Amino acid sequence: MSDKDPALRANAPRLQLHVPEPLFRPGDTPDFSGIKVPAAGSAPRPDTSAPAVDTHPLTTNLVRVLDEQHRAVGPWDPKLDADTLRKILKDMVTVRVFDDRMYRSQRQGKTSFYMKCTGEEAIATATAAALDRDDMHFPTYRQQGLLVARGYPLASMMNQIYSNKGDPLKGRQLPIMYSDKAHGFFSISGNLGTQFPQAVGWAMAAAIKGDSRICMGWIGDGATAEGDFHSALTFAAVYNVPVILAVVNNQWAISSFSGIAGAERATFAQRAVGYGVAGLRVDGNDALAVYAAVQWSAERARTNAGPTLIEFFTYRAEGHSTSDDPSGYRPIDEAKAWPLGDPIERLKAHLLALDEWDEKRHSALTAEADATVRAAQKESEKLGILPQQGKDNVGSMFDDVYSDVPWHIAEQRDAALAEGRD
Amino acid sequence: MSDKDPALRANAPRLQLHVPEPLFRPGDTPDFSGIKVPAAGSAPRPDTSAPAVDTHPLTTNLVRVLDEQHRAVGPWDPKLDADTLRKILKDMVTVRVFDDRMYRSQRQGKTSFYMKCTGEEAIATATAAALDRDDMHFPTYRQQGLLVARGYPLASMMNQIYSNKGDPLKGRQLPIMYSDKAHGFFSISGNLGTQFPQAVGWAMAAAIKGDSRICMGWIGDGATAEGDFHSALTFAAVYNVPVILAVVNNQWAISSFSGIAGAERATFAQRAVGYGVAGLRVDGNDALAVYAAVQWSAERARTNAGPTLIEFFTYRAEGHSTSDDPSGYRPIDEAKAWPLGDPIERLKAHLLALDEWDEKRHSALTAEADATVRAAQKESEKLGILPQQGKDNVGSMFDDVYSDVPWHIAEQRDAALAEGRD
Amino acid sequence: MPTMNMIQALNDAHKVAMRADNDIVVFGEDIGFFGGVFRVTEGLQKEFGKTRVFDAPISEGGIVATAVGMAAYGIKPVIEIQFADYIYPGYDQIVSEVAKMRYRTAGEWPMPMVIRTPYGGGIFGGQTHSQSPESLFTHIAGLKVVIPSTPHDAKGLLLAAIEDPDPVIFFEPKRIYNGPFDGHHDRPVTPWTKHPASDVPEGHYTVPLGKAAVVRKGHALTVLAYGTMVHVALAAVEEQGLDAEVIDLRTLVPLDIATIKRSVEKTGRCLIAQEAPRTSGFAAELSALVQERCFYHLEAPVERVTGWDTPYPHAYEWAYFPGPKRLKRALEKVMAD
Amino acid sequence: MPTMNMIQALNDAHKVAMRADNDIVVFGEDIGFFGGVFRVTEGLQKEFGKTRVFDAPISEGGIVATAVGMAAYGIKPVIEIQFADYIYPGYDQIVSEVAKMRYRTAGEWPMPMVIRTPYGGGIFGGQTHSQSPESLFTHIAGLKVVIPSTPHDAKGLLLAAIEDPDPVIFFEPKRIYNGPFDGHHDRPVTPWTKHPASDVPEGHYTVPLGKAAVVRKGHALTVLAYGTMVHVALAAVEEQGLDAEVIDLRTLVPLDIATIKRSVEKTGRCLIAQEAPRTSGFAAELSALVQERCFYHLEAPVERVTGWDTPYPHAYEWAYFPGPKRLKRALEKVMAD
Ligand SMILES: Cc1ncc(C[n+]2csc(CCOP(=O)(O)OP(=O)(O)O)c2C)c(N)n1
Ligand SMILES: Cc1ncc(C[n+]2csc(CCOP(=O)(O)OP(=O)(O)O)c2C)c(N)n1
Ligand SMILES: [Mg+2]
Ligand SMILES: [Mg+2]
Repeated sequence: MSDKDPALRANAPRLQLHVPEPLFRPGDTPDFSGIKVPAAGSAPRPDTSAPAVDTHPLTTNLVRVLDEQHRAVGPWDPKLDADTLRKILKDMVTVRVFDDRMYRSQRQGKTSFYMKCTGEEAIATATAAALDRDDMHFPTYRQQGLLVARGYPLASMMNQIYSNKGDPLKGRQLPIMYSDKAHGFFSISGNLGTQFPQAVGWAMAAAIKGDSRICMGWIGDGATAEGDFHSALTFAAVYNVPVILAVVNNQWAISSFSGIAGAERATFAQRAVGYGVAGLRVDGNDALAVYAAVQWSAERARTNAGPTLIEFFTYRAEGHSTSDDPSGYRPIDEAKAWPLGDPIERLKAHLLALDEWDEKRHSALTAEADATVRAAQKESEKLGILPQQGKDNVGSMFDDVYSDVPWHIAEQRDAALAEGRD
Repeated sequence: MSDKDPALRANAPRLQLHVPEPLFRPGDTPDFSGIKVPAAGSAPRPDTSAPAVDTHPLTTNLVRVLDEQHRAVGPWDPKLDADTLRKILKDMVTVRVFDDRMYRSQRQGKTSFYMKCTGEEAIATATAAALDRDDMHFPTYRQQGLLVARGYPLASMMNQIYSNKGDPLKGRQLPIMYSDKAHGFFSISGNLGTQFPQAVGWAMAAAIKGDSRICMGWIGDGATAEGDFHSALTFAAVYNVPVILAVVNNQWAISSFSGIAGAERATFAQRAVGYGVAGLRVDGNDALAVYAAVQWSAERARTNAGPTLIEFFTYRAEGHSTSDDPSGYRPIDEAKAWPLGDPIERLKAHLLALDEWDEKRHSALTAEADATVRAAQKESEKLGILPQQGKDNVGSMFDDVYSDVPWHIAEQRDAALAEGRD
Repeated sequence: MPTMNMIQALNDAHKVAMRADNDIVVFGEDIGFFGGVFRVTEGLQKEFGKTRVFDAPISEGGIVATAVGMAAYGIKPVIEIQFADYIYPGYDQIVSEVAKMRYRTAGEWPMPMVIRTPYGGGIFGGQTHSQSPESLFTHIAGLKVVIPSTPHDAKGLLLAAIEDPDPVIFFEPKRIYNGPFDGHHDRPVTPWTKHPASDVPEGHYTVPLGKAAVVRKGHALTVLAYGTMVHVALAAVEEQGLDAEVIDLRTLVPLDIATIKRSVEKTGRCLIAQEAPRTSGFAAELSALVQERCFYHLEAPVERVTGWDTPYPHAYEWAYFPGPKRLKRALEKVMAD
Repeated sequence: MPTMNMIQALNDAHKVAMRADNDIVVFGEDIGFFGGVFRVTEGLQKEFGKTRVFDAPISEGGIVATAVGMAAYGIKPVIEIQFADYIYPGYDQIVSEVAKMRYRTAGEWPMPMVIRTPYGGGIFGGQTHSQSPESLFTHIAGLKVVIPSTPHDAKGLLLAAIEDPDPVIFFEPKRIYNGPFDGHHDRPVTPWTKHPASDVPEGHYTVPLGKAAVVRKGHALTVLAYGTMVHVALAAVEEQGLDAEVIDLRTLVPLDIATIKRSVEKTGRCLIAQEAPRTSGFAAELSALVQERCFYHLEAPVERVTGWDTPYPHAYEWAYFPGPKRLKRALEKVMAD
């Protein structure tokens, strides 16, 4: 035997397992002054055809456009016109109102489940503004903003949430697991991470066919630990795929903070570096920064310059879902202490600073969003709420397992229908 | 709908799928002059407690100790005594002789399968010399050198290869899928990549128990694409695990070159960076560099300073296995053109340069290795070769599925034994 | 004896085991500080510390893989997969590694570990919080598969599983975590307190693996069930006024074939109830076994009552679940033939 | 008609399909320049170019996942998993995504694709090159499962699978790639050229999914088999001189129940042969179905002849494989009862 004699390390220290802990637990006073927030405008903007390696400094930095005086500054300023800014603002407000109404609906027993994206509204809505209408998304359950921004009917979303007669998914999916081909919104999966490499596959197909549409895949910070994350990055790098891969780092995965996904050691944007993929770390509560980063990545993809991984740094301001109570694992006021602020307030302040907005218009916008959402809700609830479902059209639950109904499923359908008549 | 109008990109280029191709195919004349080989001694050696980020420059560089004049140079020189060098040389020669004999055995129909590690011998043997005897390995099928270096009986290896009466694995495993607890060599899996996060788990357990033994996981360049690679790096980073994770980049995965695993875009060592894990890229054909890198990583692990990912850059000089004929996908003479040379020749030249070796001793060493291997083979073949197996002890194939034999397996055993008597 | 629901009983089993054996470690998604989304691991981190009870990254493959490494080291992992629907990313490690390790190392590296996971529908969880994938594990030699149906059995079986030298996949019927469920979803929920098997002994005891329980004696037919379906079956035979013998399998692998055989030979009729989809579900194996071993005693075909060969549809949960009506029809069929 | 072995027939099916449909892409490990470790994709990259036929990273999960994305885009992936033993890292994507996508999107995103993979033992491949995991896919609603047993069927079934609107798991019995195998491993290998089903029509034809083939007519008993076991079963009944009807299932899901029922009602006896481990194998489902549907015609218990509930042991390959002796005993049992 050649190896060294273990006796030689008699004085070696005991090995230790490090188990990451979040900064604060219930009862603590959250204090994020330790979080380094780079100044808006300070991050350089490489050429979209730059080698991936040139983006490395950006993976530990933070692309920010809106400064403390609510001005858009620096090389990443996408220089959007006021109409576009107002459209993003409106979408964000609508999403927030929608979330609140549907959360309430769940609490009222009208459905089984709901998930908000409070505090993260800028990410999906500004992304939608930055891409083309026919680009494709493989979203998670926190990108409802994509559907809202793309004009998918709010009532259709609600119909899905209620699993009612108008539900495009025929009552088959858990609430918020939307899917709509016409709006380039791929079916949300309950299985975390699965959509990420699927997005790469879609973009591979686009490249194989010489298309010009690109694709964007989405994942949460927690879900980056799944093997599917690795598949996505590996295939994207190998085939130089025209895809944008977005990690929404809202710092929580149910009760686990992002350190449990590795955030103590590296940013999620840094993962890109390891694969030779371009990486950007972006203030996710800054709609302009979101827009700019997506625009940059889209141009890169469309010119065959390669994939980009964007980490949107944000904070999950509310519970994971209606099944979750975050006061069990973090201070209740942590969201308020979060230094990157509220995306709606920040964009509003920017428009105000530009003199393209005023409080009256803002109130009107909120009122309008409220009215729109209520109208949609009324329309949707006419088609039913969850507790009334599951009795009609029982036979439909046997459709679409296959293109045709094979004999064994037909037999089961007959049995289910007979059972219904019992 | 907010997104931009697709019509605006009427002149966008067609997207393209990039499919990586190796530099040379059969018929081409291999010319590796394009491969940048950093000078020996040029890579800096950070402190073993340095933050992972400090190793980033090392992930695109190459740790090399043996220079063109066969001297050991630079900060990574482990300053080994001549006995240790000769031990490594002997192990390498033994492995190569062993491989040749067993390859022949397979060709003679004495067993079903064999895999050589020709050209990669330095990696396992120098690693064994650098670790402590009781450290643990989770190897792949190309680390036979660990067993040889640790003094596992060659005849036992052969018994496994022949699935004969002396086979410690009772004829259950494909040849070369060794396993031996006493030699800290975990059961080789036929399922690529699975062992990599298992190694992390072993080291987590060592940390949980306050042990001082560390663990090393092994994987091939091709297999890094498996999700298990990602699990290993993620868990290692999250819990700051005392583990060394080695990627043996021999540039081929059966017929696929390393570009199909992402090597065109980044080195495998660079992957480490993305997780906040220390990364080293090492000349795998330089036994001293291998030793030095493992020694560095071991010290890091043992002092709770964190995990390390080492990429050993080497070249698979022969076919993937006895089932493979590489002339179908790469030039036959590619191995000879490979610039990093042969690890045995390089260490021999170093010892010669040190005046600690001569041609006569080398011939004697080779002859001795040959005799040892032949003697082991004779001993092993007394216990049988594969074509004679599978008839005796049929009942044993029903053991060890569970700790006890449950009734249904006992019934099956009875049936199998009855069948044997038919 | 304290009265416990199934969650409390499982929690207690962890505590009893961990107090007795320092080498037991518990990890999984959200199971540490928070105590798990179903609260089964509540308080464990506080009592046993962060290096024995900790949150894991969202990587079922990584969770199982690191558990393999730990078992190889010699400590005993008891891991949680948050929902059985999410076990598939860990399936390769379970099938290729956990199940085969003892065998392929000729006994040198057994893999004692427990993989706990809540399974089954009835909580409006939709397709990805309702699955019953047990048959996919019963096909894999080397795994034991255990499913409790009461707090008493949950604690005793979990302790037995933790002490077992082989890897155990431990499926927890989430619909009955908080109370037995007779399948009448439109009636008020019964809490466990009303059920005798909520009397859970303090401290250590085990319910042996591989032993079924005859939970109702009878002569007219045999009903084989496990998990939630035990309670649904009991209610159904009661409502039908049948003199049925109901067997709670408790362990699917290794199966208690002797108890099954004895019963079917007596009754001559057999109904098997499973919540999982029909085709290639474990009920198929049971049906084949009963037919092979009791053929000449059978007075009617062995019947299966199962979930459908579709994903578990959110709004149609109760049309999917094999409830009282489906059982009633099947019972009538078995008795009529 | 050209004479082909199964590899050539499968290769030809790819070519016929890809010439007719530009949207078919083929990828997998080592399948590009090299043409696959079993050479099924030989020459495809040369003919169809690198963007339609290419090597994939060693990531079965990534291969299936990107195929899902491609099918969502609207092109048709035909992918290879190098050995069925390595399909598990892709199991989550297959079970959770491929199988359920049409359903969960209410038909908007069907997942037409073919996942080809060699399976089964008999080549001294050891535990990880010999597995028969088909039953793990038959339990998953939404998947079709196809297994050819001859060159003729291999081409026709693969073409049908590629044209099918649903995802198909296409298991290729690797032991009979180069010739039919009667189970007598100690006798010389027969090449396909001697077998009538090696006559493979040129160009396009399909063998429909969901249709079994009665490969031998008979009255004394019915033998159900697929893949390699079809040939072993045929040889065994021949050697026993039994008037057996042998049915090659060809498609496990959806199953051709009508053909099975018709035969068992005629013969009154049924033997099922599978190479996979016994417990919860597909033979269990077949046994349950036959028993449920033909109970009053059965003169003896339905028998299963299977692989053992152990991993596939390298040296004991022939003690594991359900060969002539095991079949003989089972046949005798079915006939004696
Ligand atoms: C494969 C899988 N494992 C576990 C879960 C349970 N689960 C649902 S959401 C969630 C947390 C996800 O966190 P993150 O990815 O950060 O996304 P976020 O909810 O913060 O948007 C978990 C563990 C799941 N749905 N799928
Ligand atoms: C999960 C899995 N997929 C595929 C294979 C088939 N296979 C065996 S070795 C091999 C190539 C591995 O290449 P690499 O990781 O570079 O290791 P090397 O053989 O070069 O040492 C492949 C694809 C396997 N064994 N396991
Ligand atoms: Mg999150
Ligand atoms: Mg390699």
